[in-house]
Formats: sequence, structure tokens, C-alpha cells
Amino acid sequence: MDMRFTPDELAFRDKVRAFLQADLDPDLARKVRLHQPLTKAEMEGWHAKLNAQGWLAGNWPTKFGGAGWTAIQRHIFEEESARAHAPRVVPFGIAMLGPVLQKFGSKEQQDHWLPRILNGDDWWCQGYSEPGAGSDLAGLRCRAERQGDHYVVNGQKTWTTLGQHANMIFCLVRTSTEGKKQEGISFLLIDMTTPGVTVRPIILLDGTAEVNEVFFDDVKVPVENLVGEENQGWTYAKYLLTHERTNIAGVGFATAALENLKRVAQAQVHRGRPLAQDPLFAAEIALVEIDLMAMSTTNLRMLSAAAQGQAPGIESSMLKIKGTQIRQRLDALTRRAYGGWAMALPASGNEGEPEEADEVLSATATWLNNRKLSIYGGSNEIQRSIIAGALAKG
Amino acid sequence: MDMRFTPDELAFRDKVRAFLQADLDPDLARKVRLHQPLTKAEMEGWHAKLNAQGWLAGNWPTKFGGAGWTAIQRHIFEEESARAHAPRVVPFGIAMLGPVLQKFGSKEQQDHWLPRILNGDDWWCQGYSEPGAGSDLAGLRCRAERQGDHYVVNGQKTWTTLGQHANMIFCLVRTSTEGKKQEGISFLLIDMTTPGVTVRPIILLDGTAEVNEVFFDDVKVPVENLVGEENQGWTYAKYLLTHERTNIAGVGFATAALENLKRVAQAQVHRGRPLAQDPLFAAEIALVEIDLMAMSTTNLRMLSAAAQGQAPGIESSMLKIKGTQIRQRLDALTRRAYGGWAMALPASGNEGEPEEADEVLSATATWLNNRKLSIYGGSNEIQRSIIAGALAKG
Amino acid sequence: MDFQLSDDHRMLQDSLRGILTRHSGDALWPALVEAGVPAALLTEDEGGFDGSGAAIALIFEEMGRAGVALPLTGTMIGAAAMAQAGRPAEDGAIVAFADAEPGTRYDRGVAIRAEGDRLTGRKTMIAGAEDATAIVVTTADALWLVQPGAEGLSMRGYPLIDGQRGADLELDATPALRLGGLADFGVVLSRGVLAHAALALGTITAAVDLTMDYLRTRKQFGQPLMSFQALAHRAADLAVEVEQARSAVVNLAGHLTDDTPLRDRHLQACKVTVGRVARLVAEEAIQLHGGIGMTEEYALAAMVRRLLAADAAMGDADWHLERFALGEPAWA
Amino acid sequence: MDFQLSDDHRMLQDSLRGILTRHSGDALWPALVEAGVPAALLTEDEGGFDGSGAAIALIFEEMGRAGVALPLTGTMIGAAAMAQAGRPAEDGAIVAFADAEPGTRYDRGVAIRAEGDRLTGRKTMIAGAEDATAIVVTTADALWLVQPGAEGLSMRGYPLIDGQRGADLELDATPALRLGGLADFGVVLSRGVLAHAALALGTITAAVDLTMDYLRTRKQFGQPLMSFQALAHRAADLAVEVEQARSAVVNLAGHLTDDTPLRDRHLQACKVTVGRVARLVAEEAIQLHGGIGMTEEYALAAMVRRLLAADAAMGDADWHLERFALGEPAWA
Repeated sequence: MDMRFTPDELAFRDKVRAFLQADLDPDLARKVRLHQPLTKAEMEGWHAKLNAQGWLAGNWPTKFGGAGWTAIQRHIFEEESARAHAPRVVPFGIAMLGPVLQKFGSKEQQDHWLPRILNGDDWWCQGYSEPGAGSDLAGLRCRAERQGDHYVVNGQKTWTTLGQHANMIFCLVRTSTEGKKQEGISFLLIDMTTPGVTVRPIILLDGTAEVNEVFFDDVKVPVENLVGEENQGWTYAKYLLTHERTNIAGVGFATAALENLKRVAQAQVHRGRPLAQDPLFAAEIALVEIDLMAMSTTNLRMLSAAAQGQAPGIESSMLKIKGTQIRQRLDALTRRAYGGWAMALPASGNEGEPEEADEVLSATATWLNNRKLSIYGGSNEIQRSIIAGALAKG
Repeated sequence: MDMRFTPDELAFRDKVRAFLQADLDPDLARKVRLHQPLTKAEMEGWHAKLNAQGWLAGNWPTKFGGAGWTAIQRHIFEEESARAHAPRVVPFGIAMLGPVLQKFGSKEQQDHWLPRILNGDDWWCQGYSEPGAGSDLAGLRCRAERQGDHYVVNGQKTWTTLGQHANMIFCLVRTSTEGKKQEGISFLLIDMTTPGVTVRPIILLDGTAEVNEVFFDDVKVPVENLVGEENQGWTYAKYLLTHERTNIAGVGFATAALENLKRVAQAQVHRGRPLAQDPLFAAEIALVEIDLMAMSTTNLRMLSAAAQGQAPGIESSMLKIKGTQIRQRLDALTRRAYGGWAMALPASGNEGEPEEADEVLSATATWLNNRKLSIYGGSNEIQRSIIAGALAKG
Repeated sequence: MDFQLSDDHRMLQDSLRGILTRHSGDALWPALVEAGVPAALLTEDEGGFDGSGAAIALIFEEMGRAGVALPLTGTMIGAAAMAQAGRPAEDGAIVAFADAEPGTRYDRGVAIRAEGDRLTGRKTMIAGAEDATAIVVTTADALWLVQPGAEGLSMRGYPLIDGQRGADLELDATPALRLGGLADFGVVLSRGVLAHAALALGTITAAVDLTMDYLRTRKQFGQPLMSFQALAHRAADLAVEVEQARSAVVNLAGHLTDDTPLRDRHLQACKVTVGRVARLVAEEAIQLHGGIGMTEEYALAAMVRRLLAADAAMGDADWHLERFALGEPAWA
Repeated sequence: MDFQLSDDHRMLQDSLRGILTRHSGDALWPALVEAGVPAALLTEDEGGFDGSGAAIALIFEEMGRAGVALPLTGTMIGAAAMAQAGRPAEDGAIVAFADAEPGTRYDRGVAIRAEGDRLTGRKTMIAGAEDATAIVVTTADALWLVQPGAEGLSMRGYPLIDGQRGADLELDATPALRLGGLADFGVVLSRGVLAHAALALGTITAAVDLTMDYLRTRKQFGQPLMSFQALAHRAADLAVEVEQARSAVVNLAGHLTDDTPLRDRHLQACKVTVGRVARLVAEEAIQLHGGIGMTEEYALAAMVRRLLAADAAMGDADWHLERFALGEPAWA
């Protein structure tokens, strides 16, 4: 047993740190730290910098233009990026679609779409969830009918994150209603500029517009945009969900949030001293910090086991639950550290925001926005059911 | 709205206090405070004192020899008794069987059994649970076959509290296997001195022997010991369970436990001061005290609504959950207040007990023993399901 | 012991529910004033006709349930404090209560100080300040009256999370009238706490009702959500906690005019219980709803923000827990 | 980064499991001594051959899983402390570690004090004291060596909740040898904490395995308990927490010889995490079992008591949380 990084891993970490130090704009980092929505240009700019470095797709094999990193390297990159408040790599093309195309796509699809993802030619979004389906993903009803050399798509997707910036969407659509509900699903790539596609933003309770509804009204999609085989989409979807779950613990994000919380607790005054010295508040911080210390190692243990070739099981579900619990507790403590001072939202800033608005008010906005963590990507209830299912088998 | 007791209620409280002051032996109260098992004679002695006062059966109408108290009076009596560390009235005859006989028993049964309960001629115990049935009470299998002027009982009961002292047991037995499982149950009174009855103690994890298994092997029970009608026992059982749930919140017990906890925290040393002054431990005590302050009023609100004739609904389930949570938290805090000093049990006392054994060691024993609170009398999971069932109806 | 509403209070509740059903937006405040609701918040001595804990609890619970966003709490505290100090506000006036400060959770006197009869410093998140005809300001140990147009006073308004308009105040040697010491206004300030707690209780009730309704009607995997036992048991736990919050409000209402420390202990216990239940309900209501619970257009969003605001008003659960645990008074 | 067992440690684990399967009761201790297990707990300098965090964690986790009740922790701490002080214990000796005191949770020096080279006062709940050939005693700031037959020393034995024999010590100007200051023995004492934490982890694992087995096989209302979603989700939460406890033990094992404050922080975090998970498992394992989980004849009873003991050994979760939060060292 050895808790230390290898010399190679340490050298890699230093390289990542040097890159972040040199290439990450402090103003951009500040926006990330305060959970302010980034513009499309800011996200694209960061992707371009990473791509120039060959680091945009850490999870892709080198033959597809990826960095081909080990799980530990990806972990180091993600943790360092989060701690430096670098923008998160938008996951839809890189982390989700890429692996699916690499595994199940045709040679033509790979040659066409993968370079465009790296170059930023396309902005992808995800068409999985539907209104009324909730956690029952396979119950989807958006349908695609084959008509000659194209499919005609009708229906609706929802919770489409950053769909307002996207020109392409990968969708799960129903191509058959026979058999089990999982068996009639196909995986389609749809150009969002096609007539009949409508995007409507959903405003969230923190005032941001990061998710959308996407409507399809007789949208024609060429058959060559079908990935893999018709009615086999559920297999690809599950594969994608597995890949979505790297970095599911969010150790880096939690570490950054903990540092921010400590900074706030140091600055806030309580009984004439820093709040950080209040025994009760200090104990609350300590409890979540201690939980994070353990989860960070749980995460590394699981990455290490995966690197040794052990089959992944319920680990990602465990990390999802614990990781989101920790982040939500950190968000709650930061909000509580500001107390009565954090009773407005950044969205109100355009009409006479209070002093220090962006620092203080990000606390409540972040708390509100991050309630999503335990809902999306398979709610924590779904994750518990997955774990329990494995436990039931013994 | 008025939070105060009426003058009549205050006078009643004073009378109860005066009685407890005069008639409760301090040594007995100390045993109760430390959760030490009482002897049969101690319990019978306390019953006799209450009976002499006419207070043994607060819940019985006066025409049956009860005190005929209001819900508020019963609450006052129970709270004052608990705070004075008086023994609890053994519930099986008074709180459980009595109301069933009064409602469903024949005139002969009432005339015969009720006075004997008050006088202490019989010690009753309860034959409800069976091994393998758990929370599924209606799934019971202990069967009674009618043979002429008697039933022949075969089967087993378990978790029979204080059954080792009892000469009589009231049992739910299966008299029919037709129809729904609830429909073939009868309510029988069985003399435990009948041949074929065997009692085996179950030692609990705190070392005490307060519950038992009771075995029936061709036990002959006269038909006149059937309460109500054959196969209607489930109705009587449910009625009994409702009555068992008065004082279900256990406010008095919790108040006594809180006072004990504060005493311990005041005596224990931490950083050269009383542990009670440690901010973290003080906050833990405060949290449960605050919860108790609210529950005490929840309890009174529900008693008051019942007194106004509002039909009882899910209130007793709510009080069961919150009441046991509070008591178990208090037990845990008391154990934690003693810390490394509470690592032995009173049961070990007979061979060289550590100093102050009965004070200190009762903490861990009480914690262990009171884990039962959230299991018996309908586990907290069953209570949640009852509440959820009501919520589902809206 | 009696937890029933009196006949007067039942009539008040009925009339209030009627007003809240019929009026909204800008029309609501005049309707409430016309119906005499502000007067029910003040004692006869203060120029009202009730001011009992029961009346305050009843009125603000209804406001919370209906989602009303009006500076009624500040007006009640401010008007009562002014009346107690012999300077009653005019009928129907809006009074702002400037309590929160930047740089601290809920401590007073961190960002503001008094020198003689002038105040210098900052106050923040003050509901109704822009419309107020008088502002009551807290410092470390006193209450002060400041006129909106006073010298050295500047104001910047913005929306608060509870749906009201708020403002930051900047005071630069602003003339102020000292109404008295904080502790002298213990009962008045405690009524303010009760108002916020009852407001929270109403919001809690509304959010839990909405959630239960959703669990009953929304289906997943072909079954109503309430038929999933893990969710059903969490719903049951919520129901238990709602009763605790209600009892905590009853306790403070019932002990509002008792002497300290009894009143203070019930006040702190009330804020702790209601604040913690409010947080729990905010989190669980969103989680049990799933994605829809995150959206602005669904009614829960505004309730969740009001729950956060109600916990925070005049000291949150953390702040009052510490004081309760240390045996400290509420107003000192 | 590597979390796998080394080949040596895998062999040690195999041999240990063999011994624990074949031997029990009085035969176990000699078998462990013969297999050299105590030596694996000490470094070469201390007369052993390993003493690494990994070895200690491995050995005590197995002991915990098997439910072994032997004074191995005290012997390890005592022997290592004596070796460090240049007074090695003989091979196979039992050393008692007298740490807990009456009248306090875990503070040291409350009930005992040193005057010159004599100790006066009390220690309590000392595992193995009756059989020990040497006793290592803590005071407020130091470690002392006391001989079992020393002047002024009296002892009264009784069973502990973890299944061992314990004793109270009464010292009346009892001669003692000062081994050194507490902080000088930071690594040795931290190994003791690691041992208790690993013991807890083994017990946690055993209790959770037993519970999962019960949920899978026991039926109620005709269905396995695990098919009731509310129970299944709680089982899932337990599984998550068990991984956290394991990671906390790994963290302390991996940082055992690091400098303070890094070692101390991992020590405190380990005690907090493992202690809290131990409590949760004790409560949930009983509750998920129902009545059978309360009975002495079922295997869970002994596990639950060992979980309480493991949390309490050398400071429980509460005690270490406070020190972590205040940034205090582990040994001072």
C-alpha cells in the first residue's frame, strides 16, 4: 500500500499546474469560483486552449486525438482544474458522445464527428430525458419513423443542459413499441438547425437559464445519423452513462468549495472573531472536511482498482451519493456562513446590486443551483436502488 | 389558545406530586432512574400503592374501578411519575387487556378478571408476536382448535415482556385458515399454569432477561376464555394497540432522561470544566432539548384535539417516531458523556464491579436496552408506513 | 390547556383568507390595511387591538401559506417599537426594520456604530426600505429611528429572495433617535421573531402540501411516487417535522409575554426548530419533486427561497442554537 | 499510488485467517504468538519485523471481523512504548495500556497525577490488566511504566463490553518509571489508534455483512426484507459509509509515520469517521434486524458492544472532532 503518487504522476501534476498557472485567465477563474454562468465564447476559448495542448479529451485514446490518460491522470487533471477554478470541460461531446462513437459508431461517423468535437466545430447537447419520464429513462416516447433515407422525429426532450448553445444533439428516440421498453430505442444524431427543432429555455430557481426543452416537429434526420443498429440504442445509452460517471465524486469541486467556505468563514465576523473560530461552525466545517478526506481516498481506491482491471460495480453510485452529499453540505455551510447577508441573488444584480454582490450572493445561488447535483445524472434515489440491487444479490 | 393548565389540572398535578413525594421509596426511584430491572415484588408493591389511591387504572372508567381520568390528567400523571422516577405501571393488564374486556368481554369476564387486575391477583402478559412474523402481526400461526368445551392451543409466542412473572397470558391465536389472514384470528385468555405451557427467557444484549418465548403444547383452554367472537380477534387486537399508544410520546421519560443527562454532563470533566460547558456537547444537548420542547407541545396538542372529540389519526404514529428518536438520542448522549468510562455493564457487577458502577454503567445498558423503543409496539418503519398510507389518501 | 382558535381569531383567519384569495400584487396592502390586519398585530397600548402571540402566529402563517411578500414584519416591529418609545407611526405606514449587516451572519454592531445621536456604517437586505416612512435600525445594543430622507443616508434597492424589494443602507453620521436598548424591546422584537417563524410555518405547510400532492399524483415506472416506500417514508418523516415546527411556533406564541429566560428559551427553540425544518423541507421538497422542483415556473421555487429567507430573519437556527446552548439571553 | 496488499501482507492475511478459523478461546493467544503476529505489530527497531500502518490495519481488521477479544492493542502500544524507551518487554508478554479515567470522557490526568516518580489516582476499564506483566499508564502529558505488583497498586477486574476482561486500577503513591512525554510517543500512540480503528472496521464489516445477509434471506409479508425500498435504501447508505470508514483507516495507515500535523489530522479524521460509522452501523444493524438484533444469542449483540468500545478507545468521534476543528495536536 502506498498513498503517494508515483514520480510520473507527480511530474504530470506539475505540468498541469504550470499550464493552469500560465493559461487560465484570473477573471475567468473568478467567474468559475463564484459559479457565474460562462458565455459560450468563454467555454469555447477554454476548450481551444486545452485542445492546443492535446488535453481536451483526456478520456479518449490517442488514435482518436485524445490524451489517452490513465484514470489517475484524469483524476489529477480534474482535481487540479477544479482547484484552480478552471472551467469544466463541457461533457456532451468529449465525455459522452465521443466514447459512444468510438465504440459503436461507423468509421465514417468517427472520421467526421470526432475531429469536429475537438476543434469546436460542433457544440453537442444531450437529448435523453423527457417530460413525464423522470428517473424512468427507458420510458421515453419521442419517436423516430423511418421514411426512406431519413427518420422523421416527433416529440420532446427536456433538461437539455446548455442546449441553447448547441448546433447538434444526440438523442434517444423510440423506433419500436414492441417488446420491452428498453428494446425499441435508437441513438440518433440530430442537426438542431433542421426545420422543426425548437429550443425553449427553462429558468431555474436561481434565475439561470442553463437547461432547456427541445421540441421536435416532423424533423427529418438522415439515416446515416443513426449510431450503431436500430433499436439497440439502450445499450449505447448505458455505455454512455458509465462514461459520464468518471469524476462522478467531484473531489476537485468539493475541495475548491471547501477552500472557498474556509475563506468566507475566516472573513465573516462572529462575536468579534472570525466565524471560523466559532466552535460550532468550526465543527460543522470539520465534519464535512473529514468526510471529504475519506471520500477522496474512496475515489482513489476505486480508480486504482479500476486501473488494476477490476470490473466497476456499484462504486460510481456510491461516489455519486457521497460526492453530492458533500458538495451540497459545503454549499449549505457557505450560505449559512453569510447568514442574513445572502438574501438576494446575482440575477438581481442588474438593478442596483448590493455591495460585494458577486462574492456574497453567489452563495445562495450556488446552493439553489446545486440542488440539481442529487437529482440529475441518475438521482441519488436511483443510485441507492442500484446499490441495493447489488446488495440483494450478495 | 392557552398554554397553561386549568386550575383543576394544576390541583391534580399537585396531588400527584404530593403522592409521589410521600409514597415513592427513594431507593426504588433510584433503581428506576438507573434503568435497573425491578423485582416482581417491587412492581406489585407500587401497583398496590396506586390501587389504594384509586389511581392504578387511570384509563379505566370509574364503573370498572378505574380513575376515569381525562387524557390531560393521564398525561400529567404519567409525566410526573416519570420525572419522579416512579415505576411504570405494568401495561399488560391495565392498559391493554382491561380496555379490551371492557369493550368486548362478557359480563362474566368483566366481573371476574377486572377486579383481579386491580388487586394484583393476576399478572398478565401479552401473546401477540411470533417468531418469523416480525412486523407482520396478522401472519401469526399459533393455532387453537375447538374440541368440545375447550380449545387446544399449539404454537409459540415471543417477545413476551415480563412473561416470567405472569400467571395469565392473553393471546392472539389462529382459529381459521380460510379467507384473509386477518379473518381467522381469535383472542384467548390462557392460564399459564396449564400443562403444556413453557416459558423460556430471552437474554437481551444488555444482559437483562425482560422478554420471553412462550411455547404451547396441546394446552387446553376453556371456551369461556374466548373474548368476544371466534375469528374476530383482529378487531380486538387493533383496539388494544390503539389503547397501548396512550403516552406513546414518552415525554415524561424523555424529560427524566434529559435531566439525568444534564446531571452527568455537569459532573463529567472536560478541559478542566464541566462537560456541560463544552460548546459542542452543550449544542448536542440543546438540540435534543429543543426537539423535546416541541414534541411535548405536539403531544399536548394531540391530546387536546382528542379531548375535543377529534378522531385520532396518524398522531400516535408521529409521536411514536419522534418520541423514540428523542429518547434514543438522549440515551446516546448520556453514554457519550461518560465516554471511555462506560465500557462495562451492570450485569458484570456481581464480580467486582468498577466504582460508581450503577450510575456509570447504567448509561451503556440503557442505550443498549432502549434500542428496542424503535422496534417494539410497531417498529418506526411500520409507523412511517402508517403515516405514508394516510398521506397517500391526501 | 387549550390549543383551539378563539372565535375572534377564527373570524380573523376567515377574513384574512378571503382577502388573500381576492387580492394580490399592489392591491393587497391597502386591502389588508382596510381590513385592519396591521392593527391585529399591535396591542391596544400600541394603537392596535390585539397583538397577542396567537393573532401574530395566525396572521403570518396565512401570509406564509399564501406566499405574500410584503414588509409586514418590519412594519409590525417598527410600529410597535415606535409606539413603545412614545412615537407612534401613522396608520397604514410602512416601517422598515434594518437588522442584517454585511460582514457577519447575524451579529449586530459589526458594520454600524453609534456616536452620540448619529449612526455611521451599513445595513443590508432591508425589506421595504424604499417605500418606508420610517426606518428602525439596530446597533449592538439599541434600537434607533432614522428618517428616510435623513442627512448622510443613502439607499440602493434590489429584489430579495423572498420576493420583496430590499435595500442596502449606507449611513454617514446620519441623525438618529435612540428608541431604547435592545433588551427593553424584548417583547416587541420577540413578536418579530414569532412573525418570521409563523411565516416560515405557513411556507413549510404550503411546500409540504405541494410535495405530498406531487407524490400522490405523479407516476413513475407506472406507479404513483408515493407508492415507492423509500420516498413514502421520507414523506412521513417530513410530516412529523412539520408538526414539530408548528409546536415550536405555538410555544413561542404562548410564552410571548412571559418573563425571560422562559420567553427567550422558547424564542431560541422556535428559531432552531423552525429554521431546521425549513431547511429540511426546502431540500426534501426539491429532491422529492426531482427536476421540476428546480424550475422557476413551478410554485415550489418561490417557496424554497422564502424558506431560506425565513430561517435567516433575525438569526438563523445555528445562531440561536449557540445562544440557547450557552444559556444566553435573546436580546443582548 | 497503490492500494493493493503487498505479497508479504497477503501471506500474513492468509495465515491470520487460518489461525482465526482454527483457534479460539485460550488457545488463540499462544497460536498468534507462535505465528509471530505480535512481531508484525512492531518495527525491527522495537524487536518486531514490520510495524507498518498497512500491517497493523490488516491484522486488526481481521481481529475485528473474527470478533477476537484479546489485549493485543494494549500489548502493541505498551511494548512499542517500552521498546522506544529502551526497556523492551519480553516476547509474548501481555502489556496493559491504562488510558481511560473515571470522571471524564477521554481527558488524561483528571483522576490521576504524578508526584516525582510516583503516581496517585485511578484508571479504569483497562483491558488485560489482570494478566499483564507490565502496565503502561498515561497521565496528562506523559507515559509511565508500572509493575503489576507495585506498592500502593490495587486492581479490581470485571468483564468489558468488548468481551475482554478489564480492571480498575487504584494507585496510591505507586512507584512508576516515566517513559517520556505523550508527544514523544506520537507514532506509537497513533499506531494504537489505528489498531482500534481497524478493529472497528473489521467489526463494522462483519455487522454489515450479517445485516445484508439477514435482509436478503428474511421474509416479511412474503417478501425478502431487501425488497422493501425504504430498508434497501438504508442498506445502500450503510454500504456507502462502510467505504468511508475503510478509506479513513487507509488514510491513517498511509500517513502513520508522516510528520504532524498531517499525521494528527488523519488520526483525528480517522477516529471521527470510523467512530461515527460504528455508531451508525450499531444502530442501523439492530433496527434493520428488528427484535432478533436485540438478543444476546444472536451474533450481532457482541458486535454492537464491540462497536461502542472501538469508538470509545483512545477518544471517540466527538472528542477528536473537537480537536480537529480547533486545529489541536493529537498528543498534547
